[in-house]
Amino acid sequence: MLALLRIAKLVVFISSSLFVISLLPTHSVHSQDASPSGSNLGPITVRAHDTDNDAGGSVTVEWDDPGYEKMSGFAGFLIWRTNTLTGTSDSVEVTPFGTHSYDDRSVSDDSTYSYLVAALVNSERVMSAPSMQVRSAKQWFDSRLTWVLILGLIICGAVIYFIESAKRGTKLFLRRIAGLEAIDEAVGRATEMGRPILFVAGIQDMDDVQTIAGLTILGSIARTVAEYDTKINMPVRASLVMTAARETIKHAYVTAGRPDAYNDDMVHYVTDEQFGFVAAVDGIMVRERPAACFFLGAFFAESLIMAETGNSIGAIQVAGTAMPAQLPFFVAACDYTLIGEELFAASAYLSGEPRQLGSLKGADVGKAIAMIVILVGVIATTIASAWNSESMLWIENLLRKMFSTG
Amino acid sequence: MDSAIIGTWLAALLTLGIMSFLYKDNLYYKICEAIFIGISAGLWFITYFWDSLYRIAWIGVVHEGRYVLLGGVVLGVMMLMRLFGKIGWIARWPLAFIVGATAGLKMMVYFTTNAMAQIHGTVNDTMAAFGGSGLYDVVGRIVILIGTVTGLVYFYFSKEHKGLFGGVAKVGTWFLMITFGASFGYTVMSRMSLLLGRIDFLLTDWLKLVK
Amino acid sequence: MKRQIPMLILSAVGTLLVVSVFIPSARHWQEDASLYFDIIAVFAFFLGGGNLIRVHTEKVNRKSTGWIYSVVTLLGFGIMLVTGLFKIGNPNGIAGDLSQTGSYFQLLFQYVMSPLNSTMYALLAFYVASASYRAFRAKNTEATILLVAAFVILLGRTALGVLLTNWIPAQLSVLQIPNLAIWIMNAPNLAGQRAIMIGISLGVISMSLRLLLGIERSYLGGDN
Amino acid sequence: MKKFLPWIILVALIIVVALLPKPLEISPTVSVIVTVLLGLALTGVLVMTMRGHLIGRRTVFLFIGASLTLPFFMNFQMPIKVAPEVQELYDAIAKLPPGSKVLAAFDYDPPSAPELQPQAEAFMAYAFKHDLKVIIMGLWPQGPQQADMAIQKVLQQPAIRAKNIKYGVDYVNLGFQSGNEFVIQRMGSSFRGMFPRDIYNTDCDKIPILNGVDNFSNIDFVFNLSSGYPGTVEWVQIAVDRYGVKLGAGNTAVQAPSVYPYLSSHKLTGLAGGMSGAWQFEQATGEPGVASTYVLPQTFSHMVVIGFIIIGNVALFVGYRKSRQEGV
Repeated sequence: MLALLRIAKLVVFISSSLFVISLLPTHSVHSQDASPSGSNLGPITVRAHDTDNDAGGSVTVEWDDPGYEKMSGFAGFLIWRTNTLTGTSDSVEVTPFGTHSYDDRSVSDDSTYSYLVAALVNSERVMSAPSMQVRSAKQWFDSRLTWVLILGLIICGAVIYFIESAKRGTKLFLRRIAGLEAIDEAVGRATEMGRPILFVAGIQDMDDVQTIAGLTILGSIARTVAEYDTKINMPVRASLVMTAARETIKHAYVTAGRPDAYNDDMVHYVTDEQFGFVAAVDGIMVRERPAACFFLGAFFAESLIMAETGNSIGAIQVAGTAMPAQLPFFVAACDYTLIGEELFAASAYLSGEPRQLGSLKGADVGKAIAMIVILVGVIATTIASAWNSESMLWIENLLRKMFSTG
Repeated sequence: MDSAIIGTWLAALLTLGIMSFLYKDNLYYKICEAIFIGISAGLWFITYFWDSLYRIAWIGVVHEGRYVLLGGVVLGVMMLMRLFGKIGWIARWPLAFIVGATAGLKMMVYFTTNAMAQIHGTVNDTMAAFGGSGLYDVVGRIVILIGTVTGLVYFYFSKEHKGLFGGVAKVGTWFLMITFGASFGYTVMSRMSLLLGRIDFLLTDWLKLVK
Repeated sequence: MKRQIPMLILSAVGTLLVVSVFIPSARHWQEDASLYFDIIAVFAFFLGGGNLIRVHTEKVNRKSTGWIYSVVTLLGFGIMLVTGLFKIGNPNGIAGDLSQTGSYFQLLFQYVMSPLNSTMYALLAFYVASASYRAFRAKNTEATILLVAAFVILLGRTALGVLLTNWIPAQLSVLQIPNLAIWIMNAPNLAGQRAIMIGISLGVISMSLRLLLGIERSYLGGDN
Repeated sequence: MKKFLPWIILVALIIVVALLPKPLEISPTVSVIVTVLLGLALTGVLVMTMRGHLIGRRTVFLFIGASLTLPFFMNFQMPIKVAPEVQELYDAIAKLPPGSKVLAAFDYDPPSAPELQPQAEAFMAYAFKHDLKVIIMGLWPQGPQQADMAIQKVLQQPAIRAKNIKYGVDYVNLGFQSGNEFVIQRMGSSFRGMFPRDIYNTDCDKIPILNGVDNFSNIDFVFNLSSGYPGTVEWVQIAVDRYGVKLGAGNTAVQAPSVYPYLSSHKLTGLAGGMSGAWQFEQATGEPGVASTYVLPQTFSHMVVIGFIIIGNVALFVGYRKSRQEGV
């Protein structure tokens, strides 16, 4: 039965293909042996298959060029599609020089298709044989990301493992970070001098992780501020950050047992404009003369303008950002700088809570993996090229595959 | 008077006002700052209004029937509940949505484009180092290898920077210092051209002191 | 309850978006999430803009120091709102492009916003100079390394760098300052950048997990 | 009284500026004297710092301001040494016979204009004067506008006005096309496929300059002004590597180092990098423009910055030695 059905399908398919070919303008259709300018080029072979790792609705067509591209007057490849269920055909695309594959994104998962590719040479068309029938489908998993998933699971697993083990009371050692130890000192100094502290959580909105990192640190700082009864001034560049920062500070005041001392005006919106915000922050610095300035979040060119102004009023400055290009300016103009990863680790450090500290230990596992992979990769390559070792070559290729992200 | 002339004068006066801050905070700067804040906050609100609220939310939902966007509108309205004391706590829902989305999305983005790609780059570079290229390249790539690994050691939190490990971390900080110095030195000179543009505007377009 | 629901929303949204990376047909969730973000951000602006108006009107009402500047800010804000919302002076009327040439909105942008913006940006030239004077000093090993790297790159980008080391023979051209500068950019600088970037991404992962697992939640506020 | 001093100075300055002859130019002798004075002042700062008086930030600001402003009025020529890569760029363009078709890709936006606009102007002026036919396009949305600004400015020059440059015959602006490097790729087989109409919505078949232009083989030279992605790297990887065109580029200072490797491998025929590349290119093409007037201020300010760094370190070194001697 099944075989019969297949034969029937094949018949329908071949006849429809022939039908398509007959529809093409006859004067320009040539079979392979009648290629233009009398050259003896072989046939174009076409393969069509469902596009990998997509959400359906796309078929990939690939073909070999026996040499039409090198002929003078070559204008491209024409892709011709037949819907084998309905029998309708249409041209899909003319691809440019040097292209030998094409993703047809205008197909439906409910139909089957067959493709022809024609080389356009001097307004003549050299047709290929039709491809096998193909149907597009969606994939449930992007197989290119297999290694991303595996490595991701290992690192996340390590983080969660250390969080759990810290919860059970395993003691963890963490090295000191100078910038964090300075925070208490800075707040303390502001209290003594009776001056406010200034906090800037970067100039990005809540869709940047650095802003969120800045706010988590704000949580700890605000608690100290509440305990010491210092004033905090936080201008923000984005309204969402304003809302989030208010929640954070309010929570800190409640935790410190002084909810009455909290006031919404501690956080105020200025403007969304980058340099307008900077102009305002500079103004606040020279007029209110805060004793301590914190710049924790994502910063761009304004980093140095703010840090230098802060420096000129003699404030203790603690900065932290994951913007590599801005780090040098903070290092130059601030007393302490949290470099890259330290920004994200800071709130865990400050909280002192075992579970939070555990997560840092987990991230260290990731760093260890990175270092090991880099070293193993280099050693394997060296041996592979020096002694032609098959196994080392295998390791080298595996590593290349693991870390290529498509 | 020609509107362009008024415009040039206005622009020049504002330019001088901002520059006067270099001397010290003063009345002139404060006025410019106030104008800057007011105008720019208005400008951004208008841009958000037409681009997000009108074009995405209104056109998207009403004209294009993309009802999935209504979810965003609902969350947005919840945000406004902050204005009403009693049910203000509901504003935390959209906030939670945003923090969750940022954490989830950025975690994967950083993992693939930062971590994986940089490890891949380092392995690739250093692998190629032994592929028979000149001494210059080999040295460069070995330096990249040492720098990357020692730099990572510096960021290692759960081991004290003492003894051999501390020495390696020290080398790591040197590499970080080279990176910082390089970026700094790199930027210093290009910042000068920014100011040149402003001074040129003042001298040429406004004062007409320079041809 | 007031804390559990937000926590649940946060974890669910975050986890779904992590998963969506691996599932081709779920990738559009990411775009939807960022559109949601844009929409929420506009609504939030009503809070931010409201805050701006409130802070400054209060200053004016109380006649506190500098209240006159608050008047200027409010005026600027109002003018921009009116010209932008009603697209005053726009040759194509209300349907026209916001920054259409000739509209008041565009004029304000060109003659007020642009000069303010680029001048504030240009102040960097001054600050870069004063920071170099103070910070580029060989106080200790680290500072010396920073200084040397910065100086080589800086010289490599000026005519002086070329002049200083032109005498070095071609075989050793690597040591000429401009070439040295390129080498520093491409080798040790790149290594440092990579270490920083790998570190950052691991930091983001551990922080995101702390957020998704609900260990870190100070920004969600207290129970009231 | 002291409170009003800055205001008095300001008013005096305004009066002086109003009384100055316009345009103001100071003679070479005076220029040399001003330069020497500036140098002496810096030496003074050095001496002060060595004696332990750190100068304030305002003094540094004053030096930067002076070093950027005064040279605008100075009347002497800095010898401009054209770097080999800029010379290579000029030579490639100079070799083109009149009537050659040049594709100019403007891949930048206003923030990069200070560095790239002078290059754009010098290039357009040179092209118009030497009868090169220029086809403009952009992979960045604001690129074609920048091109238009450069052309409008260049067309004011009397020598070029006399040539009676016509749109559609001597140059055409195809506008922006989205798709980044895929645009270049697809232009490889058909320009019309990517740019069926020009920026004024005219059918490309009706534009004389585009007659017979259908892919890269009809183009004699590609000039790319780039400040990032997509830009010179993509043009090299596709237009040069796959279609073998000759490509020259102007880049921002920040972008330039990333394309240097292509110069040594001869995939890139010449490069002008940053502001210094801009004035060298102006010098080479004989089209002194904005960048050339920036030579002196830029060089002066660089010298002042380098001077301050040296002063800081000399002072530190002297102070260190002193404190050691006293300690012994």
